[in-house]
This record gives sequence, C-alpha cells and structure tokens, in this order.
Amino acid sequence: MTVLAYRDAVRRALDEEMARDENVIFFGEDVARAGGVFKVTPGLFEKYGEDRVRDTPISETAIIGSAIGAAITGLRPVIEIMFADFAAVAYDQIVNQAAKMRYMSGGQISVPLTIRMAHGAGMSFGAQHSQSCEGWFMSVPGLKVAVPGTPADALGLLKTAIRDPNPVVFLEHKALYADRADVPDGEHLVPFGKAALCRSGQHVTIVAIQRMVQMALKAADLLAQEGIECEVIDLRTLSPLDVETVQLSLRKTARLITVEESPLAGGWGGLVISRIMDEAIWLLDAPVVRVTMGEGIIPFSPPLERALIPDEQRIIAAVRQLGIKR
Amino acid sequence: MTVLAYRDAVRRALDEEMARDENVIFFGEDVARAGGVFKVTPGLFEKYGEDRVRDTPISETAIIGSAIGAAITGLRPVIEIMFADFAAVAYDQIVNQAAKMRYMSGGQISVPLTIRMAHGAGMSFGAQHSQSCEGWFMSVPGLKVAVPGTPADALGLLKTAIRDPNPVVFLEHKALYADRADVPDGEHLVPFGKAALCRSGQHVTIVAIQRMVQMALKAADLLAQEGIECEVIDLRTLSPLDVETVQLSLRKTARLITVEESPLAGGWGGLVISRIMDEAIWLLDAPVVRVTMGEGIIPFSPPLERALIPDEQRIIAAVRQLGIKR
Amino acid sequence: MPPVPLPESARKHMLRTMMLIRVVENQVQTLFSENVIQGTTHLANGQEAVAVAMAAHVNPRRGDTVTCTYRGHSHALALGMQLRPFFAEMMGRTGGCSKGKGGSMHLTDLSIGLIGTFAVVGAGLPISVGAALTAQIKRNGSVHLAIFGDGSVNIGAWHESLNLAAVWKLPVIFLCENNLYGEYTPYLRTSPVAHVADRAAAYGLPAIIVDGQDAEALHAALRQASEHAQNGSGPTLIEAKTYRYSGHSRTDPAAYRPAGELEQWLARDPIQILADRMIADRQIDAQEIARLQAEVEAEVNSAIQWALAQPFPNTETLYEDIWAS
Amino acid sequence: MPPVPLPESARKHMLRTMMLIRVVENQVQTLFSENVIQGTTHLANGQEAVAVAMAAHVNPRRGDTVTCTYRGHSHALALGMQLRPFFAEMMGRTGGCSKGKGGSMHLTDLSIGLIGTFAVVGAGLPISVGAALTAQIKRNGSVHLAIFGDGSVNIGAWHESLNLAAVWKLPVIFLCENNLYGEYTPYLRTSPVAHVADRAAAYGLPAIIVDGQDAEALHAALRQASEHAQNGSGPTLIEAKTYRYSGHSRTDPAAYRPAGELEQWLARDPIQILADRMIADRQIDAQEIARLQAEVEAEVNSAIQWALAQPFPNTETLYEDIWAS
Ligand SMILES: Cc1ncc(C[n+]2csc(CCOP(=O)(O)OP(=O)(O)O)c2C)c(N)n1
Ligand SMILES: Cc1ncc(C[n+]2csc(CCOP(=O)(O)OP(=O)(O)O)c2C)c(N)n1
Ligand SMILES: [Mg+2]
Ligand SMILES: [Mg+2]
Repeated sequence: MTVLAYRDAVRRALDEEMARDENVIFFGEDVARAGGVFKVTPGLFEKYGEDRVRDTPISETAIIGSAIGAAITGLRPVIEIMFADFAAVAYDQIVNQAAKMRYMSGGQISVPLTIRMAHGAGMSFGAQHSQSCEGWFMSVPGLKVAVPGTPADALGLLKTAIRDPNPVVFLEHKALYADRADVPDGEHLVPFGKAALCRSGQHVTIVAIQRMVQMALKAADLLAQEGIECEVIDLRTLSPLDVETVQLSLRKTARLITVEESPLAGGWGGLVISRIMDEAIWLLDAPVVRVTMGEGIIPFSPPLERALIPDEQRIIAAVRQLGIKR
Repeated sequence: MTVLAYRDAVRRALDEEMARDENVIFFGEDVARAGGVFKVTPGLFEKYGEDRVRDTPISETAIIGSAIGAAITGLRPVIEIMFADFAAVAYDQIVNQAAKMRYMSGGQISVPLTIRMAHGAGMSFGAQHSQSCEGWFMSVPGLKVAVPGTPADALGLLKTAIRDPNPVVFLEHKALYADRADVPDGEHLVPFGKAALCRSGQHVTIVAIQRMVQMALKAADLLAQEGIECEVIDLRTLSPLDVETVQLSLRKTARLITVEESPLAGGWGGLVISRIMDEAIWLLDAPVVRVTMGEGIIPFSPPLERALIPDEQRIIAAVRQLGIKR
Repeated sequence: MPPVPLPESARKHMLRTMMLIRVVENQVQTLFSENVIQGTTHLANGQEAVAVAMAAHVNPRRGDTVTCTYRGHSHALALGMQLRPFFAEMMGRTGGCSKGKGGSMHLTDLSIGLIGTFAVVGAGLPISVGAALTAQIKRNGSVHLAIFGDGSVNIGAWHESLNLAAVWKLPVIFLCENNLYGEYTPYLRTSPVAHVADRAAAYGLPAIIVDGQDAEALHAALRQASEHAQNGSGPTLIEAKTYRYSGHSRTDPAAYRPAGELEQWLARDPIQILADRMIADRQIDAQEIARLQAEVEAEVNSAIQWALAQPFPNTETLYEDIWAS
Repeated sequence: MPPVPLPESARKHMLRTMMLIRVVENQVQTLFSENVIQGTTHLANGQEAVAVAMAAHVNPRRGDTVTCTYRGHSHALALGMQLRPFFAEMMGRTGGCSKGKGGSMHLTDLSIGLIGTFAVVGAGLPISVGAALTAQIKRNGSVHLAIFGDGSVNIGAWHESLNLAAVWKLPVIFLCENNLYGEYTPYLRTSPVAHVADRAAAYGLPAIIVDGQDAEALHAALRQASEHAQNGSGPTLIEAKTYRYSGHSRTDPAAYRPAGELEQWLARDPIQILADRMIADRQIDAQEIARLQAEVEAEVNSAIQWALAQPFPNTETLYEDIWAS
C-alpha cells in the first residue's frame, strides 16, 4: 500500500497504461507541458514525448472528435476536458458520434476512448464550472460512465477505462484531487459495474458517489452514535450500474436514500429507483428519499453553494424522515 | 373548431404571436424562404419580411447564442433547430448559457426565448435523427420543456412558450406533423404544468407524451374490451411537471405505467417516480413499470425501429404484468 | 487546377464507376418512391467525378480512411463498396454493410477505408483529423480524407478541425463538394466569401479550387494534396465546384433553383466530360459506352434483386452491436 | 493603427480608470491570497488600455452592449461598474452586482451595457451577435462589442459568430485581447497563423491590428470599427496586442513565460504610456498622478471595507432568480 493523492492516482493510472501500451496517447488543453490546470498530469509529456502527450487548442469538438478518429484507427486515446461543463460545447461528438458509431456501423467500429473530465461542486467556481454532469452521459446508451471517489478507485477504474474497447466518460471530482488515501501497490484494476460497500449497517441504505460518499460516511458516523446503522454504497460506475448490490442491501435495510450532487431531474437516483422498482416495491418500509440540489443552479457565493450541495446534515435529516425504530 | 394539422397548428401559433407582438422574430436553417424542412413555416417570410424571418447558415451555436442575445436585448426570438439531435452541437448555449444567465446575473437578465426542435422516432431516420431528447433539457433547472402531442396543444403551448419570459425548449414530435385534429378557434393558450387527462379509467394510470399517448390510447381501447380500464395522462410539459394530476390518478388506480420514447436512463419516468414517491410508496399495488427502449440505440431498419420504440402491444404486456383483478 | 490526362485504364475505371453511381442513384430514387427504401436519401448524381477522383487516392491497405456526409452513396461506391451490401443497407435488411442499422445516411465499410458517412453536419471532420493523428504517430504514410459540403463550412466543428490539423500538420485532405446549396439555401446567402477556398488562409493552409465535373482535374488536385500530406506538410483544402442534379433529399423538387441553372450544369456532365475526352483520344466509342452502361445496369439490378430477397433483421439483433467486448 | 490624440478630459478619464483597474486587480490578488475572495480570479493588469478605450465607445442609453470573458474585471470597471457591488460580488456577498451568485467570472450590470463576463470560452460571442441583431431590427443605432482572448479564436462558437455577423452585416465589433497566452499555452502553439487578424478575411471582414498598450491607438481603432458598424457595413475584427502581467488565474506563477518577456512588456505599460504622453503635452504632472493614485486607492479601500461589512446572502435566496415571471 502507498498513500497517494487522488490526482496522483489518476496520473499513475495514465503512466502505467502508457508504459504498458504504446497505443495509449493523451491530449487536451494545457495538459502536456504545464501538466494540466488541476496538476494531474505533470511529467507525462517529459516521459512519453510530444507525439503521445499533446497540448491542444481550445477546441473541445476537435479534441473529442479527433480522439474518436484516433481510437477507430488503432490508438487508445485518453483526453482531458478540463471541466465537464465544457463538454456541452462538444456534446454531439460524445453522445451522437462516439456512443453510436459502433451500432450504426453494425459492429464494425470500436471506439476505445477515455474522456477524462473534472466535475463537481464545492470549490466556489460558480454555475458553469461546478456541475455534476454524470446525467448528461449515463443517459446515453453506448457510453460507460465511471465516477471514482477514492484514490484507489481513480487508479483502478482509469486503468480499466483505458483498456475498455468502448467510449468511457471518466468523471473526476475536482474537490477530491487533494484527497490522500491508501492505494494498492502493483497492478490494480477495478472492474466496471461493481459498487463498493463502504460501511455496513442494517437500518438504511445510503447510495452515493464521490464527494457524497464522504458526506454519507460522516452522516453514518454521527447517526451511529444514536444507534442508527447506515449501509453506505459507492456506485463507482453509473454505466454499467450495479443494481444487485443495492438490492441486496435493501433486503436487509428496507430503506433507501440516494445522495446526489446534481439537480433532482438530472441525477442518477431516478434510474436507481427505476431499476430496483420491481423488488423494492415489496421490500421498502419507507419512500426512497433523494437528497439532491432540487431545482437549483450552483451559486458562486461560498455559503450559498454549501447550502445547495447535500452534506451530512441534510443526509441525517433525510434519515430521520424515515422513522427508523431501533 | 377547425381541423388543423399539427404542423399547421405550430405555424398558426407563430403567425398569431408574430402578428400580436412585433418583437417576436423567427429564424433557423431553411425556415424562411423554403418554409422549413418539415414544411412547418411557409408563408411567414412573405408575411413578416426579411428582418423578422431569416434563413441562417448551418451554425447551431450561433443560432441559439444569437437568439439568446436578441432575447436579452428586447426581442422574443423563436428559433428552429431542425432536428433536436443537432442541439448537441450547441448544448452549451442552451444548458450553460440560456438556462443559467438569469441566475448568474442575480435576476438581471431575462431570456424569453423559444427553441423549437423536431424530435422523436418512427420515420426511419436512424440513430442521429430520431432521438427523443427531452431528457437533455428537462434535467436542467432554468429551462422549461414543452412536449405537445396534439394540434391544439401545439398551438396553445407554443403561444404560451413565446409569451414566457424564460427559455423554453419546445419539442415537436416529427411523426405527428401530419396528424390532424380539432383546434379551438380564436385565442387558445395552454398553460405550462397542466397535464391532460386523455381517458379515464380505474385500473391503471398510463402516463405518456406525444406519440406514446396515441400508443397508450390504442392499448387502452384494446384492454377495455376485456374490462381493464386505463387512465391515460398526457403530461404536455415536462418542466414544469404536473405531479398532482398523476398523484390524483394514482389514488384511484394504484398502478402506474410510464411510456417513454427514450432510453430508460434518459427518460422522464425516473423523475416522475421520484416526485410521486412519498405518497406512492403507500398507494401502489404493483411496481411502476416504465415502458422504454431500455438501453437501445435507434436503428435505421424500419422493422427494427418499430420493435425498439414502445407500441400498444408492449403497453398491453406491461399492463398484464400488473396482475389487475377486475 | 487543370486536368492531367490519366492512363486509359484509370480513365476507364473512373468512367465506369461514375456510370455505376449514376445508375445506382437513379435506382435509389425509384426505390424510395416505391417505399422500398424508407427514411431519407440524399443523391449525388451530378457529383460523381469528385467521388471517383477521390477514391483513386485512397489505399486502405496503407491505412487511408475517408469520412463524408449523408450524401455519401457516391463515395462509398467509388471506394469499392459492393452493391449487394449497399442496397441491403439502403433497405434496412440483413446483409447490409451495417446490418441495416445505419441506412442511407450511415454507410460504413472499414475494409475500404470508409469510416462513415456522417449525418450531423461537420461531425466527420474532426474524426478524420484523428485518423490522420494515428497516421502521424504510427508513421504509416497513410492519407485521410474528410469530405463535406459548402454549407458545412459554417459549423464550428469545421473550423476546429482545420485549425487543429493545421497546427499539428496532419496528413489530411479537406475536400469540399461545393454544389451551390446547403439544403434549400444558396451558398452565398450563408457565406460572406465567394469561395470556400477563401477560408484556407485563416489556417495557413494551401487551397485548390477545381472543376468538380472534371475527374482528371480533380485527380490532379488530389494528387497534389496527397503528396503534400505525405511529405509532412499538412492539410490542403480542396474546393470542387459541382452540382447535384436532384433536390437536397427525398422528394425535394428543388424549386429554389433559378430557371436554367440545372440545364447549364447538365451540359457539363462529369460522365460526358470524361467520355468525350476518351472518345477524342480514341480510348472508347459509343458502342463500348453502351455496353458498359448495360453492364452496370445489369449489375445494379441484380444487386437490387438480391437485396430484396434478404430478410429484415431479426429483432434479436436489436441490442447487438452497441458494446464492444 | 496609429494613436489619435484625444481631448485632455478623455485622456484623464482613461488614465484614472486604468489606474483604478490596476489598484483593483492588485487588491483582488491580495484578497484572494487571504481567502476573502474564493473560487478563482483572472486578472487583467497590463491590459487596462483595451478596457478603457473600449468603454469610451459604449453608450448604454443607445442600447450598446458588451460581452467579455472571465478576465473581465477591467471591462466591468471601465464601463462604470461601481466598486461596491463589484467587490461584494467578488466576495459572494449581499450587495454584489449579481447578488453574489455570479462571482469573479460572472459579472453582469445591464445598466452599463454589460451583458456578462463569460466563463465558457467563446460563449459570449454569439450572444453579442444577437444583441447586434436586435439593434439591426430595431434600427436604434447601437453598437455591440464582443471581447475575447487569443485562445478563444479556436473554438467553434467564434467561427460561427463571425460568420453569421458577417452574413447579416450586424453592428458588432469583435475585439481580441491577444495577450500571447491561452492559459499556459503560447498563442503560436495553437494557431497556424501569426495574427488573429489574419482570420478576418475568411469572413470578408476588415481587420485592424493595434497596439494594445496604447489607449489612444485602441480608441482610434474602435472608432473606425464603431462607425463601420453604425453605417451598416457590418463587423470589424480588432486585434489588440497586449499582455497580462499576472499568471492566467489564481496562483499561476506563469513559469511558462520566457525570461525577460514580462520585463519587456512592463517597459510598455499602458498607464505609463498615456501618462508620459500627457506629461509631454503638459496635461498632467507627477504630483497630479500621485494625487490620482491616492484617490483611487482610497476609493478602492473604502469599497473593500464596505463589501467586507456586507453579510453573505441568506440561504432563502438560494432558489430565487432562476425563473423570470
Ligand atoms: C449540425 C447539423 N445541422 C443541420 C443539419 C441538417 N442538414 C442536413 S444536410 C444540410 C445541408 C448541408 O449542406 P452542404 O454542406 O452544402 O451539403 P450538401 O447537402 O449540399 O451535399 C443540413 C442543414 C444537420 N444534418 N446537422
Ligand atoms: C470551452 C472552454 N474550454 C476551456 C476553458 C478553460 N479555459 C478558461 S480560460 C482559457 C484560456 C483562454 O485563453 P484566451 O482566450 O487567450 O484568454 P485569456 O485568458 O488569455 O484572456 C481556457 C482554456 C473554458 N473556460 N471554456
Ligand atoms: Mg451543398
Ligand atoms: Mg490569451
């Protein structure tokens, strides 16, 4: 085990995969010589050279499109879209082209492409640099969506993403970049579609991703003091979605809370509920509560932003709503 | 009452609003001199002139962005994005700019903009010209989303959209353009956020929009022959969403089916379930069934496309799943 | 760029392929009107010379690739797509090049270098740029073609693609089929400059304006661009002045065209131009042309019959081909 | 474009405003390092001349509007944004121009014509084009400014905006602040042409390259563009060659700059250039400059104190300002 920051785990994944496979290339805005605005990728340019690690113009459509073209013709590009919010200027290339080309070609084309993006709130970056954009992508068949919440998962999921023959949207939470935690030494691959059980408990299942897992764990700690035991699940990937782990947990707890860093209408909770519906309807002792930002837009003002994004207090309030009897 | 085709109802709305308010302008690709690829807007160019009705270059970002700028400075632009799928090349202008400018400016800015788009499947137009794109927009606070299913609603909702001081994404179902039905004479405005009860029944509530309402009504007709009475609700707008009408119906039927022309992860059903959850959990006699295309991509091949998109048979199958006892 | 006479065999191949494309497009129109082909179609009759000249420079064994638009039947056929999978795809049937999932607007055949015919305006360009990036990194000497219409020049993807390819000096050729219209709107109503080629300087790129009805002029222009790409000098923008005889798509009667315009262009038919030149050079005669015509018609008809006999895809294939594994 | 001497009062206003902007930017940096301003900031020190020359041509009563980038403090202040709402906004406090919801990257003040400082590269351009469309339709004689950086030229929105404005001959001025870098990457690494202005011809637009450190040269260039717009001749592309003294944002030390580059530019400081000219013309002296400096410093400090005394917004305002009614 080595303690690694989340950002360094991302870099290690890239480094290991670039060393392993010369077809892996990496490009994006300011990622090569400067090492990226979040300082995730310093050193790769020096190590792998100008052919394989490139700075690009500010041209998200060309960045993503050219990565698709390179992927189709034999490379395994990893690209960085600095803030996921900017993917909106090139949404077509992701959802209409990358996601659908294999299908439209009757299976001839593969697009082994990894699109790294920083998303998420909590840094006072305002409405256009803080969104949690998973909903833009997980709603589109043909795309896989990974949402690592820990350094170990950042490492293991990114390596899996790069080896996946399909387009993967890899969403790094920008507020986690400095988080440090144990990461396994040696080759570490985390499979897609396997949620992580972060804490066991019998009273309620809390499903979350990324920074919201941390909030859920804090809430669980506090609730444990009063004898309420929360089971906390980190989905880790949203497409594929590990419904089984959630269902298994519900059989025990009969209560479900989702904690999402996105608007109610844009979050993944609606899909989780839809997928567990068949069984859950008979299992649940209380309505599913989705803790989200509702119909909000992310404000700049730091205290307003903190009030909008779910935190342990709002999770605790949601748990209390469930009327759990110890 | 006059019988009008859906496309002509759209034109009438535009015509009436342009006549009423000289600030209403209209532009898009091939919409002026040629009257649009779906022949929705012939005559407007001749009637209102080159200043107010314009053909544009193929530049969706500039079309939407310039409409935002015109809206902010005192006009009420209506624009056409030929196929909603193409909104993906300009998604930023819709979801990051139009939707958020008012909030980011602390309420200084209004964006009274209507973005008309044709969406939906059933015409063998393939994966990139057939998507139901409501999920791309309804997930974004700051946007209203209208989804008219009849000529009367096309007329009444578009007039409401044009008068709304907020950005409205107005999704016309391309397979409905030739549908003809009664439309009220005189001024006809349909409010946003009011679902329509299309058929009453006590056994199951079927919620749908646009072409799927027709499928639901067909299914209801067939099921009625065996004594199963379906209540069919047309949501008409997705943002705002009329949860009350659905809830009211559920108190009677205790069973809910949503019929969506989009992938499971991209459809509006997850939001409907989330919003009714609190009450529904105690009301429902059966799991909610979402009839969708699942994880599919829309194929060109006409029989394959028909198999993918929900139809009355799949709705009937879903109803049978509910174990309704007459 | 003036035409450079090509060897007889090359001319003959181009002539025959143009005749084949013409016959196919006419048949597609008929099949569409009979509802055998559904959805939509965009015909390239009148623009055949661009396709055959282009295809002459594409070597899939070297790794060359092509992206073009929904108006891509001509390119697919010129590159060598077989008629049977072509027609089966147009009809959405088993045996189609994309198993019926693509249709007229989405033809792909990687074996001939055709990445795809792109239905979203401009979407193919950055993808060709990426194919050229692979070429540059793998140093395999391949050349990549992005084909688009005059109307596509106004979309952001076009700009970003030319810029990125220019900055990285990638081996890609940007080939514009300027057929005077984007859908129903004439080129000059949406462009502030007289020629698409006028935009090349914004990217420091060489530009060539060429007669799009003259296969040999096109061939020469493409050769120059291809050599430029291969010697590491980067992209070229070629503007082929051409014309589509049909409307934009499906049943468009093209009422927006000024009287006489179509006739002017018919008088400069690309098949006729090459045929006349070959006749003048005594490489072909009317009889041989008639024989060729009969031959391609028979081929096309036989392929249509074959395609009509193919079943529609089984619905079990509906969810196949989404994920690679 | 050479400088054209302006009247003394105009010069003095420009000088004072540049000094004010400089003081503000230095204070913003300090407040950021003290965590009083959070999130991110992008300073415009070194680029003050562009802002003051631009603002001289904006008349909000006529309907003129401006969009610029996240590097927009200078533009907001030059247009006349008051210091109190400016600083309150930077701190996310009540009394901010956007009630604290926008922050440094999203300044709006419609009363001075500032539609917004846009945080997505290129996003402001089409919006200015639309404002100019209103002007054309309402025939109100207003002129609209879209301000952007050298790096923004490569985004699709830029291309589409110039094209549409050119085709429709809209009264808009495209004003580029070419400060040699887009974030950490030098202009020439992402552009195939030496000057941003080299791209104007692709849209049939006139272009002006101007010394971005010389407020009077900028003023002349903007006057020409403004007249061009007002007489119905459409847009102009102006490229101001300038430099940001600070790094791109926040704590960027700008290690990517070659040694000596900053010093070269400091030697051509826009405040100094105008001050020297005014001193030479005996319109100001060192004493008066010192007085002005003290004055603006006092103003800025007082505004900061005021802003610091404002409360943070009540969370009840969280869901306000989303919907207009
Ligand atoms: C992004 C986008 N916008 C609009 C369309 C609709 N559309 C299809 S073809 C076309 C015209 C294209 O004209 P041009 O590039 O000249 O090609 P041509 O059809 O003449 O070959 C348009 C507007 C589209 N497919 N994609
Ligand atoms: C679409 C988009 N891509 C990337 C970014 C991140 N970004 C912010 S500023 C910037 C550099 C812009 O450079 P330039 O246009 O020269 O303006 P300057 O900062 O030098 O004033 C980048 C890449 C963004 N905000 N929007
Ligand atoms: Mg054309
Ligand atoms: Mg710059």
